[in-house]
Amino acid sequence: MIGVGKIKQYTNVLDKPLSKGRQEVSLSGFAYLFSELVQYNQTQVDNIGELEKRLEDAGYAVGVRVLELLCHREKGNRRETRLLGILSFVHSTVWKVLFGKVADSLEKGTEHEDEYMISEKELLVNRFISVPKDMGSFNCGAFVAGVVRGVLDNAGFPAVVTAHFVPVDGQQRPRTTILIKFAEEVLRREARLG
Amino acid sequence: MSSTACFMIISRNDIPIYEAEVGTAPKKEEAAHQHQFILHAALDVVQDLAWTTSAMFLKAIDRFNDLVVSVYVTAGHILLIFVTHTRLMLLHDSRNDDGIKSFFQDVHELYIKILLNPLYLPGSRVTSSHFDTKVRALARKYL
Amino acid sequence: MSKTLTSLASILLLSLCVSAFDKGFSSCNCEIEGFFGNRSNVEVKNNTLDCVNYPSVHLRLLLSAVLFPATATMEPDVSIDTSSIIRIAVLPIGTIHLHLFRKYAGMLGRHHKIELSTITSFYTEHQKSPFSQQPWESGSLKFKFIVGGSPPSPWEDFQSNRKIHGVIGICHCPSSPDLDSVVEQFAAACKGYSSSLVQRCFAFSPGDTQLADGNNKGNKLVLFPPADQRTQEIHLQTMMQDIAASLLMDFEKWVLQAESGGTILKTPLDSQASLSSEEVIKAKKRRLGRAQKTIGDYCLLAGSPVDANAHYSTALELARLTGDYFWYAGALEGGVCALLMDKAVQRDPIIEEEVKYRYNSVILHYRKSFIQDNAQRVSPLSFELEATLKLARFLCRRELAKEVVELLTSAADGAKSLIDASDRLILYVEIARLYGTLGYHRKAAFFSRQVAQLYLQQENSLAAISAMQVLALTTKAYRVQSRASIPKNAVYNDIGPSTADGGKMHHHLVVSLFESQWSTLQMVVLKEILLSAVRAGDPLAAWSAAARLLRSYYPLITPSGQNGLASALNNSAERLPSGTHCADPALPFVRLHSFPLHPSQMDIIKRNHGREDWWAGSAPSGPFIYTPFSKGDSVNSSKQELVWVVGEPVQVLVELANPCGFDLLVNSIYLSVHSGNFDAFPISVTLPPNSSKVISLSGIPTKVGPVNIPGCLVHCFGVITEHFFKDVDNLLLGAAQGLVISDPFRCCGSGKLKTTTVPNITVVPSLPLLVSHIVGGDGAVILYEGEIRDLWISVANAGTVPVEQAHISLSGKNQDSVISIGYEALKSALPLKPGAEVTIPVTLKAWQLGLVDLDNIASKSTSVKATRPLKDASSPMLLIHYAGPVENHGESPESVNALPPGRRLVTPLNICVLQGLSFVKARLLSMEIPAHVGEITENALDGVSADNSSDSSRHAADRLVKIDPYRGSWGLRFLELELSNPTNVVFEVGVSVQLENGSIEDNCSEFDYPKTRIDRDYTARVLIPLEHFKLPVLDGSFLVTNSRSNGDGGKSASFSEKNKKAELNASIKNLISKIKVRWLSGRNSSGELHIKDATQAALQTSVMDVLLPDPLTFSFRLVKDGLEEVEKKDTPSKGPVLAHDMTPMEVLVRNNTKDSISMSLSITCRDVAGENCIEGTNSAVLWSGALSGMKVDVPPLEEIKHSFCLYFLVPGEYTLLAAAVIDDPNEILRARARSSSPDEPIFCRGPPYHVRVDGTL
Amino acid sequence: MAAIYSLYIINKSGGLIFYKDYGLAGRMDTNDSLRLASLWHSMHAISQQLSPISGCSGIELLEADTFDLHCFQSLTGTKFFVVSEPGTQHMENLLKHIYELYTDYVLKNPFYEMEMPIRCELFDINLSQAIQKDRVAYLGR
Amino acid sequence: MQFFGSSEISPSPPLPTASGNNAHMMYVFNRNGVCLLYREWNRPLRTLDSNQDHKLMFGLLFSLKSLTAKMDPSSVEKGNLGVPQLPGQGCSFHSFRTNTYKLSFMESPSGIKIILVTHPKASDLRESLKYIYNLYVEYVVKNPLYTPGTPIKAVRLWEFQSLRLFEGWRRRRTRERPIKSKGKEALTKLHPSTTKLDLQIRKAFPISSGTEVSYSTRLSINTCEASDSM
Repeated sequence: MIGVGKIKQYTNVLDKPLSKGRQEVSLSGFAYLFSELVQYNQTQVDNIGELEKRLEDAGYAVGVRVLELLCHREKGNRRETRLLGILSFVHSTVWKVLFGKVADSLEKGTEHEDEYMISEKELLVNRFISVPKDMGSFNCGAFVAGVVRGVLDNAGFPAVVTAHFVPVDGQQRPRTTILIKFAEEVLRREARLG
Repeated sequence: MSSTACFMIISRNDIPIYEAEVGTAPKKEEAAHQHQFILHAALDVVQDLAWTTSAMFLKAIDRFNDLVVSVYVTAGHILLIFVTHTRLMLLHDSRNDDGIKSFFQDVHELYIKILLNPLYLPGSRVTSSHFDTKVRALARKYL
Repeated sequence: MSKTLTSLASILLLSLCVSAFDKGFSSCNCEIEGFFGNRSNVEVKNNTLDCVNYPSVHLRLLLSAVLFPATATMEPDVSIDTSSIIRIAVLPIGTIHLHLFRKYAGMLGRHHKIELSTITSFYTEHQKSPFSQQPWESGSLKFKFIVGGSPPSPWEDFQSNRKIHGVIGICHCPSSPDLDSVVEQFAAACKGYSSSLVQRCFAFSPGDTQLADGNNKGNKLVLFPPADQRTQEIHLQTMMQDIAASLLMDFEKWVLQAESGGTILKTPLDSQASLSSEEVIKAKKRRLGRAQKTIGDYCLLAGSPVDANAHYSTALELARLTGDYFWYAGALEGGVCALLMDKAVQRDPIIEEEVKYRYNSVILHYRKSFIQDNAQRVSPLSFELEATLKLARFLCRRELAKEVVELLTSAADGAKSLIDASDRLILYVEIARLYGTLGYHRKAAFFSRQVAQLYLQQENSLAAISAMQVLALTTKAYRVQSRASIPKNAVYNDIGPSTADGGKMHHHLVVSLFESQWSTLQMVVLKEILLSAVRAGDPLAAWSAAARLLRSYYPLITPSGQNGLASALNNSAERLPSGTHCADPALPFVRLHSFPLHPSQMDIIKRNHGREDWWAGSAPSGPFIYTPFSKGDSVNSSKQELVWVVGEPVQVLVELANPCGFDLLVNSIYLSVHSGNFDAFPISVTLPPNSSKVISLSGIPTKVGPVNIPGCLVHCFGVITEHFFKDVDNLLLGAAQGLVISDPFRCCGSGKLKTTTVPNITVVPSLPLLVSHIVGGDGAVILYEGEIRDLWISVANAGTVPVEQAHISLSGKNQDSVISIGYEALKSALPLKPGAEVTIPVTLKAWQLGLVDLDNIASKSTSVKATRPLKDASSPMLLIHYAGPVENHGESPESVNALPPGRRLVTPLNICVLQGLSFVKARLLSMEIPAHVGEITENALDGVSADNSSDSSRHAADRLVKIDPYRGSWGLRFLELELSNPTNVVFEVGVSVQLENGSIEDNCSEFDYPKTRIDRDYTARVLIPLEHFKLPVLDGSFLVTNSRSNGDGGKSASFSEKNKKAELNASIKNLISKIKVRWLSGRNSSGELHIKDATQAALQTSVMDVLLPDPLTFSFRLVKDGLEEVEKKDTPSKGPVLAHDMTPMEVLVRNNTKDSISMSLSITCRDVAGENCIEGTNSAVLWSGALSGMKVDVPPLEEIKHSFCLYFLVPGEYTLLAAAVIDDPNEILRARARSSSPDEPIFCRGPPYHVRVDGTL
Repeated sequence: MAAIYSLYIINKSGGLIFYKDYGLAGRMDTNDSLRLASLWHSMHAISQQLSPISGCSGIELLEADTFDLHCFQSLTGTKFFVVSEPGTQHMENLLKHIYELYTDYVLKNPFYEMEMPIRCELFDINLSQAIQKDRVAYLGR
Repeated sequence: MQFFGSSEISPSPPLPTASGNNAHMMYVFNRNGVCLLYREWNRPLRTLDSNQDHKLMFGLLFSLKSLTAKMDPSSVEKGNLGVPQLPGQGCSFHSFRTNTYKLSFMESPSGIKIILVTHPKASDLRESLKYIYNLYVEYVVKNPLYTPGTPIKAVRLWEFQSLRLFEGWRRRRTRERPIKSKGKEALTKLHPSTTKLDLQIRKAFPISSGTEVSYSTRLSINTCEASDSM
């Protein structure tokens, strides 16, 4: 995930440098943390919808911060004002920083104009998670979806972002697809900006 | 000579989350209010302008009488807005532009640090006193 | 004169605005449009935002109500085609009511455009028209009705459209009967308008006489005979067409003479100084150009753009030549207008570019024409600005926002160099409107506020009113709008946490969270509103502003400031009629605390037609079961149902908070229920500073149906306001998310409370209501352990409906302590009429106190009498489910199909169990009462018979101490129970044993032993003989013998051990179950003692001895010779044994087992000292026959005798003992003797027999 | 002929939380496997008590006539044991590997309740792969 | 059930393969779980008293047997778990290993269980177990004095032999000790009935001195049929 701070103790957050520390955290450390996150939220809800919502919110908070940080760090203080720009930002920059790799694919929805899909063969958060049958189509990728939504929403592209399992023929594991459905105002603005 | 300047950080939903009168001029209540009103009005212009460029720093996007509004729109559409007197601008126009710009950039960094604080709820007021002092220091440095 | 008129008009317009406020914006909009018909406004209305139209209203207000010296150069809502609009003043004539005037003027307003084609009939061409290319079919004349008229502007020559070309008087005949005076007045009014070419006075609804003489009043007076709307419309239209036509003709005249005549046109801009020579020359030079321009203007007015264009172009030429920039610009403007009129049909980009280009030069030239010397007096600046505004309005579209903004910004820059305050005002208003049109609400609000501030610079109530209203327009942009301006549904539904972005609230939804917004601005705006409202003398507005300020920003206001606001509230309330409602709540903050549940006496339970036992499964507190992962909304699951009953008062707890620094007196607060089936009881509260209080609001549901409680109605600060719970919930939510500065309840030190949602409440028709009390002593029933007591519970129907169903059940702990309930008592009483009462008998049996609560009860037992005993949870509860009639007659019909619910009455039988007779320990005593030789045998023998023939002769005593028929001695085993009596009453303990043989024939053959009395604080022992339980025969059936006799069978042995144990336990159990220890206390209370386990422990060890007879029993007897023995039978006298006499005796050995036993028998005799007197040195007894080691075999269940003789030397007491060693005993014996090792011999010993030997002397 | 007959995982209190059968002959029903598991648990404990030397951690390998039983106990007391063909090699590694899989796909799975039967798709998949690999290795020998 | 009555067996000692072979304890149980013999050579850790210990050990073997019988993958149908099986019935096991010791186990058809607890590194000890069993048959079963099902007290010889077995190993681990010839005479004094197989044993083991003390057992004439009692 986001690089953890230097070992050196600072009296104050504001003194820490924002330099792109390439620190990485251990995967299993994260996995356990995430697992706890999910379990905690599980205790707070009484249906899957809420659980997804909570995970998404958790992700959203990450998204907000990641956006600001990365635009400052990676993009040299340029904002993304265009749809494709922000999408590729999510697909490449954000993914790279969060998951150490660029997302597998970024596609445009075929039937709907306002739908885009980021697909990942094995989402990092889902690597160790197998969802029990009785939870149906629940996908912990909701967290990542939340991150994406956080980034998009704060960059001024409000969208509904959901994570889905999409079975791939020839593999027994479905891949996770993050479906982004932009609000119409975004499309209108795109049209205006030409 | 005295300069009046009002600096604010406006959250995405147009709520000020930080405000500071960083002018050297003696503080006057209604003057401050006036500044804020101007800034509030300027938001309209910004929200259109912000989408025409990908640059963060938009200089002198609006003015009322002799007050000029400069804006720095972060990626998260947090506005760092800023009102100064033209007079001051006129005096040293050449380098003060980038003075303001670098001021904005530094404050932006500070803001990001604030944002990264997990205990800070994005979109809520910035109450950190360190932040305040640092911002004022920057203001003295650049403006 | 004109002054009064205009002020009148202003009032009228004011009323217009105000009315516009209460109506929705759009409605008032069209009204206004209709009123001052001008097209630009219509466009505005169409493309956005109500906010913009208001300034126009104001403007009129401002201009017509001459608040400023009428030196305004600039004009409101000017647009490019303003210069093609003919102005007509509309004046009220005579006395006319405002709204009538308004109505008539409105009718006029619809005719702001007259097609040229329609006026041909009225148009007569006197001479060659100067308007050669007049488009008769396409063209039109446009009018603008200036209500109340306006003073002549100094710039009339420059822009002819500023002239007022016509005057229309409006008079209402009934209110001004004298037409002559009307005519005079009209004439007088018209004097003010020298430039007017046409004057008409419309007199509406004249009487017949007036009609009669009206017609000869000349053509100026037009009478509108009363008719329906349409005809009047038509009449008016024709009138207007007539006016148009005559105007057109007048224009022609004017143009013709203007071409010929040589008047010098001047503007205030030209030096007013006496014409110096070069001035004159210059003027002369410029004259032609200016004339051309003016003619062009007239052409525009006459609606022929082409002519206008021609004239303008020449004018342009001339003006450029003469360097007359001002007029050049003017002509240019006119040209653009003409261009647009020509091609206005479609606005294509080319034209737009053209217009932009030309107007820029217009602006440029206006600026050029700035003359220094008279700058302080007049300046073309206002025209420049006007031009800018015109262009801006022309371009005003979202796409072109950037340019428009630039234009407006530059215009705004111009403001401060404007000389005339009213000009600045107009400028700002226009800018605001344009920004509004652009969708820049905040900009609009900003400039509106500028306007308001300009107003506020006047110490003038009218100005204040205008200011207030302008500010009211800005409130939306600043998000401080009053509730009144929000559509109701928004107030109800939209407010609510929407977790759209990361669980945060959408701010625009949360109206109540002002401080989460830009508080500085909002406070300023509200303060200004308050100020202006106070000045304008609008108490309600003032109150609401103060309320909003106080409620939303108390944390930001100093205590003194808060007090100031409070007094402001009170002051303005004084000037309001009592009972005024205001949409904006002030203090206190009201939040829903909780809905107290029904007291357990009146629980309500749904019942459905299907199940007869609807009470089943409706436990007092059933666990809430939900499927953890069911996709679906959890909303309804969280919202609980609540059922109220008609006519039964209910309570709702709400919490009030007063975070401010002053004492808050809430005159009255009560629930606001919009569904009118509930009447709430108001109460009044006072909240000290910074305090919160939980109060209970009560009320009575009156009609069946759902009840919806959105909030409370509060009468505070002299005004009634409605406080919605939702608002506060949002506020708290915001506080939780750090969006709001402070949580009013928290800062009042009230605890954090999860927001309780208002449950959806349904009111059901009145139900029966049972109340119960325990007959005699409502307190706890005090019982001793195991005590059995009857008590009566009386149940009364306090409701208004009879009880038709009822069912009693138990719940809670120790249910078994209730032995019986008199169901039938209740059943028989059904249906229980209202007011009827029935008593139900209940039999209780106190349970045993556990060791844990034993001591604390003991500690309490002293205080139990004094204080009401605590009803501990250990006592059971009586649940009475009951219900009224199935169909409720008389109630509202729609609730007939729904079955009225039943109810549950919970009657806790709070039983207080005192430690009663306590059981200390039980142990087994075995004693042997020696028998006398010879004496026992007979009754021993018929003791045998006595056993199975129960004759009445023998009394209980010796039945109790029963003699074993086969053993001579009275060998007894007693179970000794040691009981202590810690209480302070006397107990009597009686033991009763029931015999199994009795229980075979008649189950109740049990006899009890004399009662033992145990005094207080004493302990006593009770003996229970166990002899009765002996089995007659010792056989293997009882003892489980391990068949395989190999000693090393490890496991198998253990197995047999195991179920031997089981056997034993079983037998003990049924033994114990036969023993009952009952006690009887002084206070006619009786109970039973619980001794089972204790006795079991006691008997565990020696159960075999208790249950099984010995394998061998011995007994001695004297033998005489046969006959004596016979006669001895009937005289049962104990023949004394004499010393020095040979006494023949015999020992009887009986085999109690089922197989023969071979043994070696031996007999000894002891004296009192226990010395063996047969063997030994000084043997006091001589004997004949074998006494020891004789081998005998005893067949099963038989007895053998062995006779011998004794010769006692010394008289005294002797004891005979028989013993036997059993050779190779079988399993049974071994088991019986509990001999572990197989080979050790089994020794059987008989009981001692006493022999008294009398001396012979 | 497969090298591995079956795999058991027992939680620290002796409850069977995972059982998989690879062998062909002799299916066994759940009750039996449960009982076997708890039996093994106690045997394991007893074997520690019987150790002549301190520091005994229970049975590692049980050599029966027709099979070998390799057992691995994690520090938390979870026991993994495979029943394999007699003389099958490197079962310890296999067990260690399975233990890894367990920590990865079971313990990190938020929907897994500790000490409860393991129903994790991913675990099954990876496990079968591991077993497969092992088998291949076995056949290769 | 088959008899091990024949005295014609010629038990040959197994050549102990694994060096570093170290015996801790030896148990012999009969089918009823009576510990006929318990010897220990090296047992620093003793948690329970001996009785408990035997019980535990027997229980362990008992249930392990049923476990293995149940788990046996080769046989299709298996008896119910926990029902006691006849000796030799069902799949049994011959050893298990912990990190601290190795337990080798054999059960005779007559239900005699011989348990050897050795160093975990010890190799397959099935042969030695069988040998011990033979010794048991020879010198215990055939010992007239011995009443079956009772702990083996009298029969020094056999025990001594089996002891020797491990002594031998131990010695092999250290250094060979020279054989005292004194043992021979001792043996020749023996009762004729025992000499024969004793010679066998002599063949089997070099016997050191101080052992013939154990031969002061007076033999009584009456026979005991040990073999059918089990």
